[in-house]
Amino acid sequence: MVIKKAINDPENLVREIAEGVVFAAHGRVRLLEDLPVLVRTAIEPGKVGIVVGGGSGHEPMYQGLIGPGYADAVACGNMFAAPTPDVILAATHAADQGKGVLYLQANYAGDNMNYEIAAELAADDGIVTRTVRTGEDVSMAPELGRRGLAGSFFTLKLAGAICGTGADLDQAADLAQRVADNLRSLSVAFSPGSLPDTGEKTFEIAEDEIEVGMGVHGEKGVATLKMAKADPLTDLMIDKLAGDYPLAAGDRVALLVNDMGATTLMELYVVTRRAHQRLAEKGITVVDTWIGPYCTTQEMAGFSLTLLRLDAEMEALLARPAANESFLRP
Amino acid sequence: MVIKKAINDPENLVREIAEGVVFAAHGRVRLLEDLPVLVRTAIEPGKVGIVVGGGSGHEPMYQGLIGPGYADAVACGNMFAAPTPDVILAATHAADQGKGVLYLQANYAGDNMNYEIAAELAADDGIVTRTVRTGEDVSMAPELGRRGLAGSFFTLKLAGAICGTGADLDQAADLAQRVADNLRSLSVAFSPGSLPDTGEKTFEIAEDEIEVGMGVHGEKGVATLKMAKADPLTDLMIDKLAGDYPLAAGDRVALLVNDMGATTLMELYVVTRRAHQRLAEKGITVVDTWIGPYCTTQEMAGFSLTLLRLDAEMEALLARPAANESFLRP
Amino acid sequence: MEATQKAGFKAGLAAAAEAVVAAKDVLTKADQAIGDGDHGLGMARGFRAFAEALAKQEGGDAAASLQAGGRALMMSSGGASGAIFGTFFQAAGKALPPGDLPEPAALAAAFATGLQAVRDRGKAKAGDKTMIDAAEPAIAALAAGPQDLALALTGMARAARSGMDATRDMVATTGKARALGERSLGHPDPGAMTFTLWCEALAARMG
Amino acid sequence: MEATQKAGFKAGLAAAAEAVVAAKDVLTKADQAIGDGDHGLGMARGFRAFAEALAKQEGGDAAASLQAGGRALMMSSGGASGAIFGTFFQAAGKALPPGDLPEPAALAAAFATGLQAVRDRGKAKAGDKTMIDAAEPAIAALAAGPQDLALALTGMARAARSGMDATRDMVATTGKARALGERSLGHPDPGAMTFTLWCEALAARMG
Ligand SMILES: Nc1ncnc2c1ncn2[C@@H]1O[C@H](COP(=O)(O)OP(=O)(O)O)[C@@H](O)[C@H]1O
Ligand SMILES: Nc1ncnc2c1ncn2[C@@H]1O[C@H](COP(=O)(O)OP(=O)(O)O)[C@@H](O)[C@H]1O
Ligand SMILES: [Mg+2]
Ligand SMILES: [Mg+2]
Ligand SMILES: [Mg+2]
Ligand SMILES: [Mg+2]
Repeated sequence: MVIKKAINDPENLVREIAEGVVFAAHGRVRLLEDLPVLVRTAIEPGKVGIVVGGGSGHEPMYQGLIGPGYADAVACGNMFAAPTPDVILAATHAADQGKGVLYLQANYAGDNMNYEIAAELAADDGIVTRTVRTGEDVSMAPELGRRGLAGSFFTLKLAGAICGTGADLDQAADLAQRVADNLRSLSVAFSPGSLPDTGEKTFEIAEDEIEVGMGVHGEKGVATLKMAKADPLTDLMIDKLAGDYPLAAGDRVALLVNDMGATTLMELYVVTRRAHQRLAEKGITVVDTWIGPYCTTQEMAGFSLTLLRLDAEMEALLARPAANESFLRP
Repeated sequence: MVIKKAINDPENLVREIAEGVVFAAHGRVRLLEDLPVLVRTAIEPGKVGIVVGGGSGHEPMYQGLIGPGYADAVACGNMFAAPTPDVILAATHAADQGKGVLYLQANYAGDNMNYEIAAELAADDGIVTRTVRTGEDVSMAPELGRRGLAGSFFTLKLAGAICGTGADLDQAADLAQRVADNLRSLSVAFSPGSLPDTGEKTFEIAEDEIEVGMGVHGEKGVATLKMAKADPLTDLMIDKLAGDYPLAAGDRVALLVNDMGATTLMELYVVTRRAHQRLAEKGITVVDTWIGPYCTTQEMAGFSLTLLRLDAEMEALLARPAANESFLRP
Repeated sequence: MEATQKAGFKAGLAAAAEAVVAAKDVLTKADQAIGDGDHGLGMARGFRAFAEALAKQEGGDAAASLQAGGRALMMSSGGASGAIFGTFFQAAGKALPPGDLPEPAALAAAFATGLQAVRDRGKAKAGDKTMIDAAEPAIAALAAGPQDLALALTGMARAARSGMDATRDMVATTGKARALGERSLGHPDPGAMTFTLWCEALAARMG
Repeated sequence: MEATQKAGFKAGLAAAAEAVVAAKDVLTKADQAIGDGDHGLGMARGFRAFAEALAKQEGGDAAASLQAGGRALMMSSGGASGAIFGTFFQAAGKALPPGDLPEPAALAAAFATGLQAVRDRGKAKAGDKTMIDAAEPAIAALAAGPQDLALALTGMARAARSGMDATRDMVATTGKARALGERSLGHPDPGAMTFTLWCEALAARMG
C-alpha cells in the first residue's frame, strides 16, 4: 500500500513533527534532546506549569497549542498512543517553576495511566501535580466514563488564562475541572482517516452513511446515520448536546466547530451558521466561536461540535489574549 | 453520486458560508442583504479600504480573512468562479471611506475581468480604485502570466498592515505590488478535491503519483511525480522556489506552508522542518512562518509552499498585529 | 428571397439560452479536462438569468434583449466566461440598431463589435484556445452569409462548430488551461463549445 | 519429576518478546475492529525495547529481566497497553525472588502480584474485556499446574487462549472499546491476544 502522506520514515515522525514546531516558533519553543517534549523557552517565573500531550496524529492538538496562555510543555506520544511516563515526567520538570504543574489530559485509559505513573514519579522528585481530565463525549453514557474530544481546547485555553493571572495550582485545577464539567461534544465522520505507519484506514464507512460518535483516534462511532444535509445533522447534534446538560434558556456558551481533518472550512461555516440558529431558538447565547482544525484524526472527513457552558469567571478568562507559537497565527 | 459534504442546497451555499462567518464574528462582520458581500462593521474612518474576494470553495480565503489588518470587505463568488462585477462594486462601496479602495486579487482571467469591470463601474460612481494581482506560481513560465496561489495571504496581510498605518491608496498599492513581485509559490497534490455542486473530482491522480503545480481550483498540475518522501519533495520545491528569483545567501523570507484541504498538520510540520533546513543550507533566513489551511481547494490532499522575500519595510509590517474575525483565532 | 425564419429573434435568444442551460453537464466535463470544472455551472447560471431577463422584457427589441440578457448574465455567471459572454452580448446589443428582427449584416456588425469588446476586455486573440476561436469564424460567416436570417444563422453555427473543433489542436495561452501547455492539446475549449451550442440552438429555433 | 525445559527463562522471555513483535499486524487488525488500530504498533515498540533490555542485562536473573524489560516496555510503548504490560512485568519482577530459573509457584505468585498492580492501575476487573481476562485464568493455571516450568507454562498458555477466546462474548466496559457497547461483541480483546501470544511463545521456547 502506498502511504500518500508527506512524511519520511514513520519511525522518526513524532520527532520531525516536533522539530517543525520548533522551526515554526522561531525561538519561542524548544525540543528536549532525548525525549519528544516541546517546551516554551520563556516560561513566566513563578507561574503554575501546564503540561499537556497525548498521542500524536491529532495536530494541532497538542503540539500546536503551546505558547503564552496555552501549554508550557507538551509531552508527545506516538501516533494515537498516550505518551510514556518518562516523557510526561520530563515535560513536568521542564514546565515546573516551583509552583507545581497542572496536567490536562483527555479521558482515555492510556493517558490516564501514563499520567498517573508520571505524577507518582514527579511526586518522588518533589513536584506537586494535579490532573484534570476532559470527558465530554455525549455519545457515551456518563457512567462509562466519557472520553475527551476537542473540548480539551477550552480546558487548556481557560487554564492557560487563569495561570496567566497568577493563580495557584489548586485554583487553576479547580477552574479547569469546572470547565471540564461544563463541556459537551459530539462528533460525526463522513470518511475515515488512516494510520501513517501502515496506511490502513481506521475504519470503514459506507458510501451513503455518516458515522456518529467516534473517538478522536478513529475508533468506530456508536451509530451510523444515512447521509443528511448540514442543517438537520447540525440540529440533531446541537439538540443532543444541549439536551445532555440540559441547557436552559438564558444560558451562555462558547462554541467550537472542529474539523477532524479533511472537512472543508466551507462546511464548517455552514454548520456554524446552523448551530447558532438552533441555539438561538433555544434561547441560548453563543458568546464566542472557534472554527477550524483543533483536534484532528489524520485526514478523517468529519467534524465535532463542542459547547462550553460559561459562568462569569470563565467568560472573562475566555477573552484574555493568548498566542499559539506555531499555529492559528493571524 | 452521494455528495459527502456537510452542506444544504448548493444553490444557497455561498450565502450560508457568509452567514456562518457573520455568526462566528459576533457582530464584527455583517453581510449585505442582497449580495454576497461581507463587510467589517467598524472600518476605521479615513482608512484606505481593502476589497478581496474570488471564487468560493477556498475557505478561509477569502471569507475568513476579514478583520482589522486584513480585508474590509469580501466579494464572494460562486464555487471557483470569480465574483460578478456588481458584487465587487457593492463591496467597493461598503469598504470605501473616501480614501479609495485597493483591490487585491489573484491573477485568473475571471478575476481580472470582473475586477476590471467593477473598477470601471466604481470610477463611474466616483470611487478611486487600484488593483494589485498576485501571480507567483513558479510552475508556470513568467511570460504566460503566472496565476496566484496562497501567497495572496501575504499581499493581504501586508497591505492590511500598511493601511493600518494611515498610508494612502498609492502607498498601499505600491507596497502590495512589491509584495506580489517578491512572492513565489508551488503546490503539490496527493488526491483531488471535488466540486460541492456535483460531487465530481476536479481531476484524477494515480495511486502512486503526486501532481505538481496545480492551480487553486483543482486545475491539473503541470507534471506528475512518483510518490516521494517528505524531505526530497520539500527539497525539490524549495529549490525550485529559491532558484526562480534566484534567492541569494543573506536573503530574508517569510514562509507559508499551506494546507490545500485534507493534508494533516502533522505533515505540514514535517515539511516546515525540512523547508527551514533546506533554506538554511542556502544561507537564507526564515523570519517568520505560517502553517495551516490558508487557501484550500475543497478536500484536496496537498500543500503549497510560498516564500516572500522581505525588505526592511515589509519585515516591520509583517510583525504588526492583525486579527481575523472568524478564523485563526487563538 | 424566401424567408425561412420561423420564430422571432427574442424567442430564438430564449431557446439558445435554454440550450446552454441544458448543456450544463457536458460543458462542465469539458472544463474538467483543461480548467476547473465549473464552466457548465457558471454558464447555466448566466443563461438562466439571460432567459429571465428576456421574460421580463417588454416587447421584442433585439438590441434591448441582448443588452438586458448580457447584463443579467454578467451579474450572475461569475468567472471568466461571465465577463466574456456578458461583455459580448452587452456590447453587441449596444451596437445593434433598434428593431425586433435584425438584418443579418447588422447583426454580424453588432456581433463583431461585441467580439472586439471581448478582445479588449480579455486580451486574448484568435488561436489562444478561447471562445474567440469559435466566435470569429462564426461572425465572419454570418457577415458573408445569405440575406435570410435563419439561413445565415445556420451558416454561422456551422462555422462556430468547425472553429470549436479547431481548438482541439491549440495549446491554451490564456485562461485556466494555459498552465497545462501541451497537456491542453486534444481537448476543445469549453467557452468555444458554449458559443457553438448557443449558435446552433439559435439557428435551429429561427430556421 | 522430569525437567522438560529446554531453554533458560531469559531466553524464553526474549523469544516471547520477539513473538509479540512478529505479531504486529494481527494485533493491529484486532485493535482496528474495536479500538484505534495501534495496538500492534505499540506492543511491537514495547516488546522490542523489552528484548533490547534483556540483551543489555548481565547474567540471567529472572526478576531483573522482568523488571528491566517491563520498564523498557513502559517507557517505549505508550498508550494503555504500555502502562498495563509495563506495570505487570515490573511489579511481577519486583515480587519474584532472585534466581535464573523461577519455580512455577513463585512465578505464579509474582505474576499474581503483577496482575494486582494492573488492577490497581487500570481499575478494570475480570469480564471487562481486557488483557486481565486472559491473564487471570492463565496465572491461575500456572499456580495450579505441574512443578515442571515448561509444562506449567504450557498449561498457562492454554488457559490464556481460552480466556482470550471468551473475551469475544464480552461487552467492553473499559478502554477504547467501551464506547462501542454491543458493537464490540464478536471481537477478541487485543491486549488479551497479546498476553496469549506472549504466553504461547514463552511456553514454546521453554518446552
Ligand atoms: N481572455 C479571454 N478571452 C476570451 N475568452 C476567455 C478568456 N479567458 C477565458 N475565456 C473563456 O472562458 C472559458 C472558461 O470559462 P469558465 O470555466 O466559466 O471560467 P473560469 O475559467 O473562471 O473557471 C474558456 O474556455 C474560454 O473560452
Ligand atoms: N484498564 C485496563 N486494564 C487492563 N487492560 C487494559 C485497560 N485498558 C486497556 N487495556 C488493554 O489495552 C489494550 C489496548 O491497548 P492499545 O491499543 O495498545 O492502547 P490504546 O487503547 O491506548 O490505543 C486493550 O485491548 C486492553 O487489553
Ligand atoms: Mg492508541
Ligand atoms: Mg472557475
Ligand atoms: Mg472554469
Ligand atoms: Mg489502541
